[in-house]
Amino acid sequence: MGFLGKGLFQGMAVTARNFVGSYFDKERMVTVQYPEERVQVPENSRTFPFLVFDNTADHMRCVGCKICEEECPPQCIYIVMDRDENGKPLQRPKVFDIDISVCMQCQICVEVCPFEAIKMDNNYEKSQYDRFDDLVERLPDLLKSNEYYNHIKPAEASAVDAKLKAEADKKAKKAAPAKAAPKPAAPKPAAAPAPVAGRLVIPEDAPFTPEQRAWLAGFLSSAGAVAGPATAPVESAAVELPAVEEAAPDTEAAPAVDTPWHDPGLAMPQRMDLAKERPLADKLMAAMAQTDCHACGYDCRGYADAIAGGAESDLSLCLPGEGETAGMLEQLMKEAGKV
Amino acid sequence: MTTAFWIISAVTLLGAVLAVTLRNLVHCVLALILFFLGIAGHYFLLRADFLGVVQILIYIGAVAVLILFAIMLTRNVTGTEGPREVFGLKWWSGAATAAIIGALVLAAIRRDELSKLPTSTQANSSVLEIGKLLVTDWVVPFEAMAVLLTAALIGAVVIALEEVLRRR
Amino acid sequence: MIQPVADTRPKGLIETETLEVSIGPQHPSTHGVFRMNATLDGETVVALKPVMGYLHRNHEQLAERMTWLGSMPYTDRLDYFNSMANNWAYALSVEKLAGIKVPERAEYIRVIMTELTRLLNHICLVGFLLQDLGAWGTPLLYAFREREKILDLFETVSGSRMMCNYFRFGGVRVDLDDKSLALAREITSKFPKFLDEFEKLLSGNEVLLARTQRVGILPKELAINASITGPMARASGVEYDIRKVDKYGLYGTLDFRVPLGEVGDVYDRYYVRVLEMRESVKILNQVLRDVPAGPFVAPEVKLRNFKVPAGDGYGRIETPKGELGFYLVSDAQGKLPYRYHVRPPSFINLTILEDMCLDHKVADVVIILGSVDIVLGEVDR
Amino acid sequence: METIYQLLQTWLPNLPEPIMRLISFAVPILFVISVFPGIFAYTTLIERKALGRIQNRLGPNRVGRWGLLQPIADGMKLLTKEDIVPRKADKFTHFLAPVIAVIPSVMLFAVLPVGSGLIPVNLNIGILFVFAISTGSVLALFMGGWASRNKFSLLGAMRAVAQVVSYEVPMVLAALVVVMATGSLSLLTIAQAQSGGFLNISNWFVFQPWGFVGFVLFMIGAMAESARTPFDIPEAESEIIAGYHTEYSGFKFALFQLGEYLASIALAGVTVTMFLGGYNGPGSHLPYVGWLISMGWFFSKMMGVIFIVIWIRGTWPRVRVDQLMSFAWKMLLPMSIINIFAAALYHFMPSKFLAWVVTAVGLLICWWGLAKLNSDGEIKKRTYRYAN
Repeated sequence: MGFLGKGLFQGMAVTARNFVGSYFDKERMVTVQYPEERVQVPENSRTFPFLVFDNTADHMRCVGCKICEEECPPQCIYIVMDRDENGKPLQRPKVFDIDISVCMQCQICVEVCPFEAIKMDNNYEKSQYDRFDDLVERLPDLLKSNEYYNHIKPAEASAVDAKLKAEADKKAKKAAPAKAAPKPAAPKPAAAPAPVAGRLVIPEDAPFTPEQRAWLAGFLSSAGAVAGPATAPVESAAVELPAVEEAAPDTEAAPAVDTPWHDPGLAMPQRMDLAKERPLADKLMAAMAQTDCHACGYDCRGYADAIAGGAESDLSLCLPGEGETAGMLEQLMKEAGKV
Repeated sequence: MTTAFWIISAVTLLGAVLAVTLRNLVHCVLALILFFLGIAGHYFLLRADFLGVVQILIYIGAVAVLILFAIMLTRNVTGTEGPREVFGLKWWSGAATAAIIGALVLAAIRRDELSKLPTSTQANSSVLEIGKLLVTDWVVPFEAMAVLLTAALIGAVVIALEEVLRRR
Repeated sequence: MIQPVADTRPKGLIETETLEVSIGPQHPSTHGVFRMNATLDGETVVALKPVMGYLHRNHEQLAERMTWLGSMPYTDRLDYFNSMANNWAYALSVEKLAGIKVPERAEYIRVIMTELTRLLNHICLVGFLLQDLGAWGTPLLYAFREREKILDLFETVSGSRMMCNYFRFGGVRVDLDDKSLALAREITSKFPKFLDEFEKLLSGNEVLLARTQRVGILPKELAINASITGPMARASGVEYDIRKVDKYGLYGTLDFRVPLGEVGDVYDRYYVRVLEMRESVKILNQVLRDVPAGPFVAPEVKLRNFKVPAGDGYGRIETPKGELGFYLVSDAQGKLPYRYHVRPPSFINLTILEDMCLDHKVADVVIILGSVDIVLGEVDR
Repeated sequence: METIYQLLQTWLPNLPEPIMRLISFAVPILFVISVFPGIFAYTTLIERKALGRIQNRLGPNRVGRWGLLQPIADGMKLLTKEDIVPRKADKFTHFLAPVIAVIPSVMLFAVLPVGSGLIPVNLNIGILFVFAISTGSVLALFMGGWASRNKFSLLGAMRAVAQVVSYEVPMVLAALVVVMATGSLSLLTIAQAQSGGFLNISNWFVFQPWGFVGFVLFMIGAMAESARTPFDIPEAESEIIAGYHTEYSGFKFALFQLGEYLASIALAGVTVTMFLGGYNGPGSHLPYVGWLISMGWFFSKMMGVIFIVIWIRGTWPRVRVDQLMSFAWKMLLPMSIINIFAAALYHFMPSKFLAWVVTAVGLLICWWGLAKLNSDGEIKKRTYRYAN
């Protein structure tokens, strides 16, 4: 073995080099003095989810479709859809809780969200004094602005913004020809009392044509940017506006004129009423929650067609529609004699 | 000096008494160590520094520690099992032995030869003198002791070796 | 309840009593909540029973209540040092079952990530082993310093340092951009230098040699019979590396060797891992040289409502700890796994702990356990 | 002590005799109990800082500038912690053990010559005193381990006793060469014997072959005696948690640490005195300022030895208990006996240069031979084969 102790002294030489090196070599001395200095976290870094809103907290992107609740592996998300006093869904969550003591930061909720509404934060300082309540993040804690999102994850957020803008432009293009067709139920779109409804954030002096203005109002409302105290009369007034109907996202499959019920703002009886004389697939579609959230794996049209065509036998897939939709679907299928 | 003598004597006696009366074996050994310390103190008082230090080194550092080591590995250290009476037959036989030895020592002291020995007031010379005596006048007993201890060492190795071989 | 083991050995001149010591579940070197009920004769171990299950989290049953994708982040938490490798094993099993073809770029990214994982696992294992040997954390902290660089890369790419959740069926979740590729190249090029220094600190150290050689020998036959896999089996001389056997992913086309030990003691297990790191660097150099462009995930795979045709399948890969396999059964519904079973290398490698520990000292038990390389998340699941 | 007494007699002859005695007792005692615990406190800081730097960390740096107040914070923390005594423990012994751990360690400093002519008590059997007292610490380890009624503590105590008793032997034999060379057991005489020569350096015993071997053996013995890595098996945390002080908390734990550190500081001081020239160094013989310079030399050498011990702690793994024993009995003991013969040979050879060369070569051959004898041929670096 050679000289006894050679390896020991070699080791001591290594530690001596590290001892001296720790004073001069940045590679060796990697300590960061935490509260004073902080490491710049990478953009991809993720901790806990938050909900994105545009402009003001009223305009959250989340529509309360419950996909994330369903997909969350540790089941740490709890959502209750907001409804007005008539039981009509308002396309936004009333309760959105994330128990961050259960959340395992897996990012699956972000991946499955079709509305780019939930994103991962990178704030890692979440220490609390209470083990229970303080570790449950409620809706107001979760809501963060798009600016914040852009700030923490510039590249990712700008890609998302671009994507949303492209979608919006596509909508606008589609909406424009629809607008051109004379609509009896649209006497004066620009004069629609949108600001009264508290949904519009488009300033009066913004350079929009009346058509664009109307479309934007509709888009914002249907994309979940619904204000708090929207009253029933205003809602029903808005129903009269075809602009709103056309503005629902992802309606390539079915032109707006064919599916007047395709408005998540409508209550179930109204929707069923609109689809009364239609074939089964349309009736089934009217029973859906009309969010096109893809929770079932299809959009609303697709799911209805699949059920009607027999490709899909599970009637409980519509998450935003909750029991109401499932019950109605079952009833319709029974009526059609297909169950 | 006499005050120191009385204090040290008291401590020594206390250690001795405790060593035979306590129930817990480990406490007994600790009391024994106190006794050894007292003896060492007496040596220091008599200006026999070397003997005092050797008393600590050998008796406390080695003997007492070995006793402790042996006791630690036995059962019933706390003395809660077994006969409880202190003044039993064993005690009396022990007391008789102690009395005989004590009488012998007393007789030796009474023969009055110890007081005739020259008293050393020079502490610094004790090591040198002891060393010289050990390799001149007392060389035969010294070597005999060495042989005895070596034999004991070899015996211990043999016993331990048997254990090692058995394990293989 | 663990029953005390009767001492049946022949009595010698010195009769000794045995001492039962429960090493763990709270103990500095049980690598988590693991317990060993050891019967000691002096310092020598005469019987030892591993007790596990303190970290049982019902992983398999949970997975059977969850979508196929939902289990992916849970596999991160099996062996929390190698989330990338666990991801791959699970993704591979599902891909096998669903017949998904993985794009070439994704295969490259997978190899890069898994070999980096192997580096960080082995380097930490050596660090922990030395910690168990009592080296006061110095090698461990050097190891952690290097591991940090790899973890930083993982965070840049996947968003998380340890719970990567990076693989998807048919590819990976996000692409590896050029910056990250450059970082990976830098790590790979600097690693051998660090390894040399590390070896200089350790491999010649007489104390380490004396402590680890001829300690905890696992004979080749026993290793095969107990279905030991990974570096542990290879340290005992078993030629078994799934990268060579199955040639999954790109491994059929890559040039690398599999180091084999002769004795099967702790030192061999240590050194085989060091050599494996060098081979991993070799693999990384080849892979990083020619990463092709292309899609990083198979486009036909849906994220939601992913369905797997009925049937069963077993996918396995060579994780740093050994063969990690997932046995999956899909029923007609296809939405959830009907049966989900993990073959965890740590657990199976741990089964022969007693055979290796008998007649060794307590101090050896600790390093033998350290050389098995267990992660309790994977043992208990 | 005597020096101060004489100084008082010359400077303040009017002082009453008892007061003079009292002062001459009190000054060294105060010196020992104030300076060395301070050194202990800052040794812990230096150790943590140095280990940190060896491991590429910063070490404590939060309490005060460069963490200078860290020892005080540590002490306060330990003082305010709950004192836990296991229910089944032997309460009295459990309480006594940490106290006994400190006393011998403090007593060791009584015979250390910290400067030219500066020694608290010039005991003529200094070295023997050191060995006698340092065995006392093993009692504390034993009592602590046994009284805790914890199996890990008991294992730790067993290891501690076996280790300290074993390493005492080679350590004493290693110190014997110095005694042979100086003909005295007094540490002051030994230190004086190493003065003179080139810059007060060339006469240090460590520059003789036997002195160097003795130094190495004594260092190893001292490290084992004070349970420092790689011989820290009585408290090997990866094996038996914390050994004999597993069940100690709060200030009792601090006392154990204090005793252990003081012992290793004192043994470093003894090592310096015996082999590294003690307080001798350039300038230590100068009049008027010599005592100060010599004190500086002593303490800096002592800290140097302590630093080497820390450095070793940061580098080497721990040995196993049986290897520890066989190392003591099969390597150190024969080597120390051979070293005694080497020292005798050196003493009786006519030419000092020839003696130096002959003993150096002889000792090297013996070391190599012993290493060969003791290695069972199985421990070596290996070569590995690859499957394709």
